[in-house]
Amino acid sequence: MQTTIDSQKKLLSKLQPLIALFVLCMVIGLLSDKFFTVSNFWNVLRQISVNICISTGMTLVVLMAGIDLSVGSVLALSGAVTAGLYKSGIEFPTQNLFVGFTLLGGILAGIVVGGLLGFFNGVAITRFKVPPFVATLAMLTVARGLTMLWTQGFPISGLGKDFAFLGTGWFLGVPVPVWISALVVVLAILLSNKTKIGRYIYAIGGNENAARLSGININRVKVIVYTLAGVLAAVGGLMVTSRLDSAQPNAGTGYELDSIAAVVIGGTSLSGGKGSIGGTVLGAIIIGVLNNGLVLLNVSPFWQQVVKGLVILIAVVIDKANTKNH
Amino acid sequence: MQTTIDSQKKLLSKLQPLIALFVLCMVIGLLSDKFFTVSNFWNVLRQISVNICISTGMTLVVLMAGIDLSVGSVLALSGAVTAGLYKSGIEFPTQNLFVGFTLLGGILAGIVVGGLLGFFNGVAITRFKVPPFVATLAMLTVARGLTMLWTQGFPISGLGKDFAFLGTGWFLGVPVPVWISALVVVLAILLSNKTKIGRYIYAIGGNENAARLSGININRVKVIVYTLAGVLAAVGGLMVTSRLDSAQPNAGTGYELDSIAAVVIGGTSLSGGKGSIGGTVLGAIIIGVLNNGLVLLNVSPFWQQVVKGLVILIAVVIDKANTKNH
Amino acid sequence: MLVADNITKKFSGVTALDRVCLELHEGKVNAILGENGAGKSTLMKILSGVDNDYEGQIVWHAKPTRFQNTKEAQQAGIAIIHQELNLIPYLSITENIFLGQEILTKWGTLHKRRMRDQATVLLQKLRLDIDPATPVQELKVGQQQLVEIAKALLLEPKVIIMDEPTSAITDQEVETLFGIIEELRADNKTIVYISHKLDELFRIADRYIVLRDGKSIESGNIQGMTHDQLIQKMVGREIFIPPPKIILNNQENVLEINGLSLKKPNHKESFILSDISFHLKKGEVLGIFGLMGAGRTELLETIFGLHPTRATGQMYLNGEALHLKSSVEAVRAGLALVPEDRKRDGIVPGMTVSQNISLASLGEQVEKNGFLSNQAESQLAEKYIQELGVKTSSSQQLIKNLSGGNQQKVILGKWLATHPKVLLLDEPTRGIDIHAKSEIYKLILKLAASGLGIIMVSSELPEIFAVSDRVLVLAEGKLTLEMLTQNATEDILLKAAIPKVLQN
Amino acid sequence: SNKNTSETPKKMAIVISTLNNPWFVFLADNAAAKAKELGYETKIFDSQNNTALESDHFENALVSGYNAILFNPTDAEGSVVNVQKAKAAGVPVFCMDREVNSADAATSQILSDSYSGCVSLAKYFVKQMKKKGNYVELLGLVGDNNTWARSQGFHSVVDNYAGLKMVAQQSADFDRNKAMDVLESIMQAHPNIDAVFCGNDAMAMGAYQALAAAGKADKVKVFGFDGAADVIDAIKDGKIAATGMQFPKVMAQTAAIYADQYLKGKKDFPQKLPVAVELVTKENIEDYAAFGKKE
Ligand SMILES: Nc1ncnc2c1ncn2[C@@H]1O[C@H](COP(=O)(O)OP(=O)(O)OP(=O)(O)O)[C@@H](O)[C@H]1O
Ligand SMILES: Nc1ncnc2c1ncn2[C@@H]1O[C@H](COP(=O)(O)OP(=O)(O)OP(=O)(O)O)[C@@H](O)[C@H]1O
Ligand SMILES: [Mg+2]
Ligand SMILES: [Mg+2]
Repeated sequence: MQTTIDSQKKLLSKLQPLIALFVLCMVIGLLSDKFFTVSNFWNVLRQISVNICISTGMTLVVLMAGIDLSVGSVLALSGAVTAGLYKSGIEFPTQNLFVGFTLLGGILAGIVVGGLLGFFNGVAITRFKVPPFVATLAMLTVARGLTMLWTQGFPISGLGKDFAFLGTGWFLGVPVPVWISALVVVLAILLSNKTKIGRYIYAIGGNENAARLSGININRVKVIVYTLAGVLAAVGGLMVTSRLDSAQPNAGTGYELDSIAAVVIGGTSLSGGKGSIGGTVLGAIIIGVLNNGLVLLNVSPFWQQVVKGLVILIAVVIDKANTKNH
Repeated sequence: MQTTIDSQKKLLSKLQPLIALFVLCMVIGLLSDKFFTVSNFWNVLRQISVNICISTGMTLVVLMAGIDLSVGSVLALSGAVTAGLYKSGIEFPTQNLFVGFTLLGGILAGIVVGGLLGFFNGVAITRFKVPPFVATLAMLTVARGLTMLWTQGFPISGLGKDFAFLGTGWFLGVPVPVWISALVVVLAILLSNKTKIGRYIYAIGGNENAARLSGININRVKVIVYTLAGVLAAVGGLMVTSRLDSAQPNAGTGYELDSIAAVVIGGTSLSGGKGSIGGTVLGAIIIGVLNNGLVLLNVSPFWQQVVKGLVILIAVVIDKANTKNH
Repeated sequence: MLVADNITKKFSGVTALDRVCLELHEGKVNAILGENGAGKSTLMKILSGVDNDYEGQIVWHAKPTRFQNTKEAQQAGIAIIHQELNLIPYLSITENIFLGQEILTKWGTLHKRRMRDQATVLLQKLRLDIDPATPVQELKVGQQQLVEIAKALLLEPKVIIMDEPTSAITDQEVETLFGIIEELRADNKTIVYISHKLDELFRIADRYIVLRDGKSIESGNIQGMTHDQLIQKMVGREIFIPPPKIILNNQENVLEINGLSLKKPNHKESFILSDISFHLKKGEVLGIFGLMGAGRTELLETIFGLHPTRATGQMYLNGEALHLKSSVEAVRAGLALVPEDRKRDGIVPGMTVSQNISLASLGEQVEKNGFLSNQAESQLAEKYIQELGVKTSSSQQLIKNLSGGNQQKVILGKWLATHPKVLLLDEPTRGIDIHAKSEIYKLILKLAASGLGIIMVSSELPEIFAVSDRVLVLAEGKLTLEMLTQNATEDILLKAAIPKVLQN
Repeated sequence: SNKNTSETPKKMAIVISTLNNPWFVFLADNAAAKAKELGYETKIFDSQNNTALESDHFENALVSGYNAILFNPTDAEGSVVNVQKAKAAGVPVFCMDREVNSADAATSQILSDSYSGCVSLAKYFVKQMKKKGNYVELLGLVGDNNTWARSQGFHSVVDNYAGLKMVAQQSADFDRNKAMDVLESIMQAHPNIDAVFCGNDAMAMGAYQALAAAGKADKVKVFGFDGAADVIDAIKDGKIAATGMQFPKVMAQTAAIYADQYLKGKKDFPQKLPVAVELVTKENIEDYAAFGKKE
């Protein structure tokens, strides 16, 4: 009987963010009749798909007790690289060479760039022992600078219908970005729960020293995870670029905070080892619903910031209050 | 003899950021003959005084293994409150009451606002157990929203000569902001090295459990330190406002990252317990010199970010490489 | 089979191992003895590939070898159970056992069912009757220790190194462990066994190897050795064994506890401690004995004001009622607690010895006109370093560089500086060598003689007999016995400590 | 909702690139005020200079049934899809101040011509400088296309004069404080500058502040762009040489009136209605107030 109560409690504490979300939806739904509509449903999901993508990578990083501040800039650079290469290829004047890119080629190039930047983060953190906060802060600046250099400060626009499909198309009645982020989430859940590397991520976050002594190659896992975070930021970049039909040099500014907020509201501990992708998805949905609701309810933009900050605080306080005894 | 080597090593590792600074200065000095001039010396010091002020508070927070992301918004709100009250007082239409403020009154009000916001951070962290990252992230949003509400989005300008003295005046051949930040630094060094609370800050960062069991009132110390960080952000806000003769609603955006960078480059560990105010001052100087140098050398704005990110990275790598055996 | 050949290891100036040579005998239990800081753990870390930065060489089956990491050592067949627990708190028992050794399905995913089944078998072997899906953080220290052992056994190693495996487990669990060690020996496995408990060595070990100050001193068969001879070799000098206690005459009560109960955090109706009443006299050492999980730590913590919301009952200090709401108030009232887990709750590792000593009494002893006085602080530190005989190069040494016994003395010093009325000691000699132990006993007796009231929790009966005047026994959160130590025997205490369910 | 009227009041959304800058706050406030005056419910959306967020705002606005959108785009290219989406949903969009690069997506675009504005500003600059001297350019955010429209308009004139030498070109992110810092440092390297051209008025004030602190305010001419309150006062006092006056109020009100007319049945609007940027100097300052002509 003891155990039944225990496991009921545990279940309840897992449902916590779900309840918060439910309450939030009910409140907004009561105040606005536009909230519970099919079109608004897809609308909210489509809007959060970029954040979900980035936050999935961020969750893996945070589970390892790391942090990645560079996601926004990486998103911008990858999007710009894809857009630039797809639109105008690349020229090597000295070799008198011109290389054109297909859509797929451009997308791959963008993802490779995202992965590379993530890889550099990982190397700085593992080989050069730079704290993750600093390494990715430096990358935030560097990648933004590289984006400016690559675009010369101008957006790259007019990418065409094919490319726009990624961000604006529908497939089987569901928006394509929702498909993409759902796929990312499913893969990440598989990775974190069903594979060795997922297990190692939790182990490193739980007790890095113990993980090392168990013969886990900590550095390899870290580099892989930061690379993955870079790749997922790049996927987010693709979606943003495609949706706007334009790669903006200042895209993604401030995304790191949104995504860390999703991770934390979703119950993943910033000190690592505890949390889940599923929680983060809930966190991202809470933030998305909040943004959507504040608009539907016609809250003035200045008040929105105040309300948003307070709701995030309250969400975390409630979560703490209900789990502190575990 | 053993100990001599040891203490020499320790000294060397303390000098590390100093050496990095020296090299940086030499490189810039070689490339630009304007760098080593008296006027540029005061120029750099004056420009970093705001960051030094904020980073001093941030150092105390980080020494306790905390973090304060709200400094930039707190700076903006306090600056706006001072400017608004000093310029036009406050009206309570319902009571048919108008309260005017003297310069000193306005300044005090701004500092009180900063302290209050910091106090709320501390309370959220200690009483409601919200992780510092989240609590101060929420405050970052809330305080910015409040600033917008207070200013209605418009700068408050034309504050007059008296007020301008704080940011632009000279006293005994030294710019007033340099005096202010120097005073802040001296007081903070005293606090951290020579008082009980300073010792408690290090103890909490070093081992919070042990500190609690030793009878230290952890929550009180934390609330005091976050309040102090708010006060110092407000002092920074005064200097910025006075210097520009205007309180800008978007002042201080992104300052949290600059100030954490100064703290980390100065050798304070983000996991708490290790570091010093002196180190942070060096870190802030390194960043200031770098910003100054990039402009003196007229590096293109596109490249500046790349260079800045890389130099921060390198500074930390060098620091790590030389202290890893300690 | 495994030979250490002239191994030297330095830590930024400190020589931890100095040309150490030793040979492990196959199929034998090789005991390694030495005081705290003798270099036992350091040597084991080198043998098991944790540390690959050393001089000299390892010879493994007649081949010079240098393990680059733990994986290589594991593959060669060497497993280690570390002195410090190395488990991932949030992962389950199964997940911890298989960490780094996961079984995969043909799809490359984790084969959770097979791992669970194997873990169940291992747990049965260790007589640990717990669901293997339980997160490790919910286990008691002793149970965690057994999980560590299961983890090592999984590797089916040829050599198993056990670095103080019994420092935190109950006597029953020790018996289980010894059973397993005997099975392993019968299997021709080589065991390396490190412990400060000499009695255990005489029971289980075949050979002994003594390290002293980072040098290998001697090795041989344990048969024919006596207690005193071993101690002599370890310490290189005679050891003080505390004399029997003199009974104190009726002194006044310094502390009185009345009907103290403590609820479990989540279950409003069940109790960790129920209805405990006792008193402590001035100058008395009150021993509290019990098995692991009996609630002794919780009792000290409750007295120290750490569980104000869950505790009920009255407490009087020198006749005055106390309602402590936090450790802050407890310290102010004159209580002092030396915690069980030194590393987690005791020391501030990055601070110096002197700063650790002054930490609890800055306001009273060190602060002058609102500022800390360096002079007052170092005087205070020197005083207690001398008084307690702390072995440290200086008061400015970082405490993390001290051996466990000396760290413990520093913590004692920290509390003595507050001039407490009651001293609460939770397992004050856990993981401390026999020499340091005897010094701490001397200290406890001296402090009691000076009028301090002392409560000492211990799992070691000899310790209870050595220093306490009176003894309380706790079983499952209830007080089951109170008597003068001079009237007690091991049998009586043990019987009182074993929970009723087990007795029937 | 009001039960007495048969129709629920119509709603206009005002989507603004950023409220982090008083100029845009002014634009938004005026659009909202006019729309309210015409009997509409309004709501202001802050895109925070983020085209993706702007896209979210459009979707939310369409979902919540706004009848028209008064729009200040974040980016000429990146905002096109949003306008097209609204058009597809049958919601008219009226661009204010900044354009989107599409001939037919928006119902009408009421535009401030930054480029031409900077051309006339540059001509005045050349005249004031007597075709020679050293100047500094402070750019806005490097990733913002207004930054470049202004810079290019300026250089299209000034670069034709060999005597005018740009000794430094740095970004100050449209920010008053950064402009002050950057100019202070530039003056260390180039103590003898004659003019500073700034991409907006906040930077112009920051630049003036730096010059004043260095005691060079009367030797160096500062040029801004926008027509902000501070700068209008500063031109009166002779602290700043000139600015390009934009007319946010005119643009905002026109957009609201057009939208009202559209919803009442009028369908033909000029595709583009340029609102000229006027050069404001000491000579004509008396005709102007903050963000527009004197009323
Ligand atoms: N990481 C380290 N840095 C510096 N010194 C160290 C380090 N690890 C161990 N030492 C020092 O090396 C010496 C040997 O330590 P070791 O842990 O091997 O002793 P031990 O024999 O295992 O002691 P115990 O019985 O307390 O476990 C000690 O003086 C210790 O202080
Ligand atoms: N946080 C907790 N939540 C639930 N039960 C707990 C908690 N802490 C301790 N317990 C339980 O309370 C009982 C007493 O634990 P306690 O640590 O006080 O025992 P102990 O006698 O000091 O043993 P040890 O020698 O292991 O310290 C045990 O059954 C333990 O499992
Ligand atoms: Mg050891
Ligand atoms: Mg205990």
